[in-house]
Amino acid sequence: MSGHTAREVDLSVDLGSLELSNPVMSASGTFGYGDEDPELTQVRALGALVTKTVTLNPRAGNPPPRLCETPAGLLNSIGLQNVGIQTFAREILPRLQDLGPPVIVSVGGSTADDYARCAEILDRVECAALELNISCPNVASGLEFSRSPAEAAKVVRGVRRRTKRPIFAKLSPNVTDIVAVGRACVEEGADGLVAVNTFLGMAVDVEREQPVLPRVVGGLSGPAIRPLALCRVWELARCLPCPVIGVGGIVTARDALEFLLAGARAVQIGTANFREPARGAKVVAGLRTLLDEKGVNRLRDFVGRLRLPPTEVS
Amino acid sequence: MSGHTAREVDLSVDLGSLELSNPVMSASGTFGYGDEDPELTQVRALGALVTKTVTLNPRAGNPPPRLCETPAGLLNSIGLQNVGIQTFAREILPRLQDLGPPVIVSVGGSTADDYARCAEILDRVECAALELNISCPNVASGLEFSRSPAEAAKVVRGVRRRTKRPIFAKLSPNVTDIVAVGRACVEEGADGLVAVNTFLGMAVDVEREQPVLPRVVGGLSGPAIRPLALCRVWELARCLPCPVIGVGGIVTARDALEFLLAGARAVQIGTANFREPARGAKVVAGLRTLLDEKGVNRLRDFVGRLRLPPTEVS
Amino acid sequence: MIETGQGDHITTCRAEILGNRQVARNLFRLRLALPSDWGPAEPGQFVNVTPEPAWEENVPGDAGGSLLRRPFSLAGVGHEGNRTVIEILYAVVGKVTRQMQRLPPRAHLDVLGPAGTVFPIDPGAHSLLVGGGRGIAPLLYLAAEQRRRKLPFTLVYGVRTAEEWAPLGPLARGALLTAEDGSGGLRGTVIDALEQAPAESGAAVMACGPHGMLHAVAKWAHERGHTCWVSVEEVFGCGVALCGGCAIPARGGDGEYDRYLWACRDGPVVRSERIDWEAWRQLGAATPPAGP
Amino acid sequence: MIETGQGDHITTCRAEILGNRQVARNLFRLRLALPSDWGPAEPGQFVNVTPEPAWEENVPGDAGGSLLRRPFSLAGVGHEGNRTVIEILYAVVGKVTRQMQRLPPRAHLDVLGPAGTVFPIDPGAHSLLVGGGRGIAPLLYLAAEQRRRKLPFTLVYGVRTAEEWAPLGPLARGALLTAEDGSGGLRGTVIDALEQAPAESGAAVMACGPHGMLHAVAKWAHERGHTCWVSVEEVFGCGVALCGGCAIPARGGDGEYDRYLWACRDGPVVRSERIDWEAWRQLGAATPPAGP
Ligand SMILES: Cc1cc2nc3c(=O)[nH]c(=O)nc-3n(C[C@H](O)[C@H](O)[C@H](O)COP(=O)(O)OP(=O)(O)OC[C@H]3O[C@@H](n4cnc5c(N)ncnc54)[C@H](O)[C@@H]3O)c2cc1C
Ligand SMILES: Cc1cc2nc3c(=O)[nH]c(=O)nc-3n(C[C@H](O)[C@H](O)[C@H](O)COP(=O)(O)OP(=O)(O)OC[C@H]3O[C@@H](n4cnc5c(N)ncnc54)[C@H](O)[C@@H]3O)c2cc1C
Ligand SMILES: Cc1cc2nc3c(=O)[nH]c(=O)nc-3n(C[C@H](O)[C@H](O)[C@H](O)COP(=O)(O)O)c2cc1C
Ligand SMILES: Cc1cc2nc3c(=O)[nH]c(=O)nc-3n(C[C@H](O)[C@H](O)[C@H](O)COP(=O)(O)O)c2cc1C
Ligand code: FES
Ligand code: FES
Repeated sequence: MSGHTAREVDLSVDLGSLELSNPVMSASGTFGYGDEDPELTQVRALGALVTKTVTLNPRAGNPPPRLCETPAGLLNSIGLQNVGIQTFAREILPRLQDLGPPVIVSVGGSTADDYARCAEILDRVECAALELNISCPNVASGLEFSRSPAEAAKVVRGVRRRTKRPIFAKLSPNVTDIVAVGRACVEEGADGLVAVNTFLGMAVDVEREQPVLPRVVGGLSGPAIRPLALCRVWELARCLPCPVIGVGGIVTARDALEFLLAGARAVQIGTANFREPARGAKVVAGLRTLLDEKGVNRLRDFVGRLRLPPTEVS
Repeated sequence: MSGHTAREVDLSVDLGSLELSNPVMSASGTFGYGDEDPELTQVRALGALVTKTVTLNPRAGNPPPRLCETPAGLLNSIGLQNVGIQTFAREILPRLQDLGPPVIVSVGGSTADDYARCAEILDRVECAALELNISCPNVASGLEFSRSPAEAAKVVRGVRRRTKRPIFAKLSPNVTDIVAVGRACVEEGADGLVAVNTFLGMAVDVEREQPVLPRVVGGLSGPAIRPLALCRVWELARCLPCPVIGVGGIVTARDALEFLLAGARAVQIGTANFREPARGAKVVAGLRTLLDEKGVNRLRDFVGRLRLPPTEVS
Repeated sequence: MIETGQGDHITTCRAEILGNRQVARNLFRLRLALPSDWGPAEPGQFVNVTPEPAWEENVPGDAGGSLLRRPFSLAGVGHEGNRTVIEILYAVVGKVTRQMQRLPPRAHLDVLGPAGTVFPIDPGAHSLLVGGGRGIAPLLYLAAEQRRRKLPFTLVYGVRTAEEWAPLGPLARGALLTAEDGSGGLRGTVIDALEQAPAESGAAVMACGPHGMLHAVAKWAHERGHTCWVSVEEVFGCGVALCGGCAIPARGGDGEYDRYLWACRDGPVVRSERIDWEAWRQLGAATPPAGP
Repeated sequence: MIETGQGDHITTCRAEILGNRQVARNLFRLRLALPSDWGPAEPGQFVNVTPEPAWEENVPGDAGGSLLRRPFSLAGVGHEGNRTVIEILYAVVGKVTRQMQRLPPRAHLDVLGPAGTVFPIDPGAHSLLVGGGRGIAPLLYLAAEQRRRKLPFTLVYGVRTAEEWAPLGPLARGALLTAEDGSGGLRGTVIDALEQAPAESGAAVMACGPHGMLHAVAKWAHERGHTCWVSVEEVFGCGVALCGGCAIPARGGDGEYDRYLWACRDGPVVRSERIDWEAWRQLGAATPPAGP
């Protein structure tokens, strides 16, 4: 490993019209709204901050227990507990602007119209972009939008009409053909895709003979899903022209490089924050070192440069 | 834990017309053909033996590397290397009959007709049942059968016409609606469903900047996928009347109980065999102990007895 | 009465294990050395720990044996030389506590904290400190602190059987000990002991223990018009309000959003009236079985 | 010449670590105690090990730090008292070898083996035993065995730089040592050394090392009409022919099914003619980088 600090590497990337100083973001729902203990989380080091998902009306979230650790993974059933878009836009969002990184607001909803109305409200305040969470497995109808291209398209279309801000659609991996859903989003004007949200999973309490989570199923995240997430990102990046933001099980800078090589323009850190709230900052630092060691001066030149085998032998 | 050995627990289960002395099987492709070192694998203790997938013609399999360990998981790209059904039926299958457990032959193919022809050949020899691998991610068109109900139905229909033996269709989890695929299989006469095969995944060699697997994507197995597999099994068992055989990440008897509680009539042990070739036998022993501790005398009374929360709060 | 507040200097750091000994049936005391400027910490707060090696850059795909940290109440905080020394008392119930049990002196543990709310200290009241099973941990710290500040209190400590009692040292004096099976102390539960507490005590009740016990103590205090604070447990994801995993059914909030408290941020120490005990019980409160 | 065969008594068992010391730059020697009836093992065979605790029943969801075992060639087998003692030489290259490096004496390692094919021993030939880097391991066992049986051989041992040489003990005598950078022994590769081997030697060549070296040795032997056996590596899933993960491109099979050898069952020791060296190289043979 080279001894000198590698400040020179240009980590900036662009996601359509949105320029980031580096490609590392927080993943929605794993970093509070973004302003929890900025010193502990070192939020300032991030390329962008993604808020937890905000919905039109406040939501209580799901009953506990909401979490269950599984091998190298975490099953969650949070259920989008949040203060609602009004309170968020008025009280929380302004605070986030002072943290440093551009703020991407994650928006959720039960109908396409919910999303559109949130977009309208956000259009009147300051924020860098919208991430459309059409893939939450933990709320009624949360997944539906992202499980059919037509439904996904409807959400994006509604939002596109109400805002000029960049829109990123966050996709569910629980589908037969993620590219079809992604394509539908892009055709309706999404500026980029975020892949992936959590995988539908379940755990059983063998002593009590009941599901661990009261809603029975939850969403699996963490290193366990990394190979699965990476595969979805590669498929999307290969088939669609828009920026793809990779998320799923990323812990180290090396993990992030896997996604960047596979074509992700940026990455998000989720579950890893729970063990180390400053994980994102460490990944940024690690990227500098690793790219410098590789002799890469600009991350832009590196994205997607995975060499495929000469012939895919069947 | 109770001190006495718990021999009395009746572990027998039935899968339609096929009776098993216990619910633990080897998972296809993770136990050789079944006769590798019977002393090391303790194959005799198993409720049934599932062979590696056999195809109409011999197959060389995929180029190496074929494996990559991931967090709590294993990515594989074996590609159904096998001797072909003729050699298998003539030279290998007879040997397997002497091992003890009923032999379930896993059959793969590139067309629906391939499966039917294999079934025809197997109908003339001794075996307990057929498992239709319509869900292998590692061969061209391997997944296709299990990604659409219509294609899956076609395979099952063809096989059903050629054999009276029990047929189990092994499903892919890489779909939006696994129940729809399962239902299609059952409607065409499948006697049971096996869930799940591996999840599509990928790994990148960051040093070489190329995919670890020459075919780029592979199938993820092991404890990492357990919560995901369990969820699919629960969905199938809840929605369909036929026996479901659970597979995915099972290591201990406790893991097996999760699947049995969720409605699986039997379970298969795959990747865990690689660390401990006698894992299946240990799971059988562990089931006896755990069920005895619970005061369960007959496994049949236990299957599917998961208590659901009174109201599913959204 | 001083309101509970949140410690405001949470860090992650590598602690050295000074000692790790069994002190009662399935109860272990871990002593950890931290930098001198760690904290400040107060009774009621917790640390969130992991025995896993740090996630190094360049470790291919290493997820370690446990993904998440595990929370433990501070059972004591002191200073030795130029180091802060903290103590936790833990029961072995699962994966990580089993790992912890095997850690020898000089090994390391990664510590995030101090985090969470604190037990309020009312200098005017003779408080009742009530610990059940391993729930005694934070009350040992609180009692030691009250003792140091010469504030009156009575410690009530209940277990199922006498072998489970952690040694109380100087705090044993005047403490009311109960064992459910009558194998020592009073036969019965902490509620039976509370009936025997000094007449002047009780204006403030501080409790930690299994869900059923907490609920009973809260009811007991409520019926007598005492203020009751409880230290609660749920499965934690992060311990620092990032994940929303530690929800506890709440009462008395104003609106939909307030149906749950977050045990790591609004707690672990909360006023008993804030908790919807019945809803929580029905969900099967997460307090793990006290046995291994 | 005796054909390679498969050891037929493979077991899994818990071995006690007798010693675990660094013997050269990034090379460690691990000595393990096993039951006296373990094996029998022969030169060329390997063990497949995991430092993880046993998967106990009742451990909720514990997958351990590494899922799979890792294969290592036997570098020596002996008996001490009523125990079998085996030796492996390992380089630290990733997750499990890093864990292994930290194991103290008396700790345990789970050992599956002995498995795989053996180096054939031709009593009539003066054999050349060629090891590159950590590939020396199985040849140390073979050389010791040949020495014990008083069969003539020449040991050739190449490294990149002199600090990487494992001590050879009594086997050093007559050995041809090369360091690529000229920091000791001959400057150059094992091929340069082979040119200096005794004239009567070579009827049988046994080699283990990185892919490029093996290929070069195989070519060298082939050009001279010598029989060449190589010990090969691929990523292993099981080590005992259950998974089909250890495929190596083969030549000379009869039909589609024979396009790959299984390194764990058909190897690790195979005749060099059986390998399709070029196909394997293009796939980027799995031999891990020798450095850490
Ligand atoms: C604020 C707080 C303070 C705590 N203080 C102490 C203490 O001082 N001493 C002590 O022994 N224990 C304490 N606990 C409980 C302790 O965190 C759990 O026992 C520990 O997390 C179990 O980890 P494990 O890996 O050994 O068990 P696991 O294998 O994770 O689980 C074993 C059992 O414990 C339950 N469990 C897991 N995590 C938690 C959790 N965070 N809270 C409650 N139940 C859980 C599981 O549902 C399961 O039933 C505290 C918990 C909280 C939330
Ligand atoms: C039959 C056989 C005998 C061997 N004998 C020895 C020996 O005597 N001494 C020794 O130091 N090493 C030996 N090896 C190699 C040894 O198995 C690997 O170095 C070890 O598995 C790496 O484990 P890890 O967890 O530290 O690395 P990982 O984190 O798993 O991987 C690190 C690197 O090693 C590669 N790798 C992983 N597993 C294998 C494997 N099974 N074979 C080849 N490359 C692998 C990976 O692709 C990666 O590049 C042998 C391998 C085989 C197949
Ligand atoms: C506790 C928790 C809460 C989450 N909440 C949200 C959310 O509110 N909105 C959203 O889009 N994704 C949410 N996610 C999904 C993550 O943003 C991310 O897509 C997923 O966890 C995979 O990344 P990871 O493996 O790095 O965690 C949540 C994940 C977790 C673990
Ligand atoms: C190396 C390997 C080879 C496999 N080969 C087959 C196969 O030939 N046919 C098949 O139906 N499934 C195959 N599988 C899938 C397993 O049977 C099983 O469905 C999957 O691995 C999940 O179970 P596990 O997590 O217990 O391994 C294979 C899995 C692995 C890891
Ligand atoms: S544990 Fe994460 S918010 Fe409380
Ligand atoms: S390693 Fe599993 S077959 Fe060779």
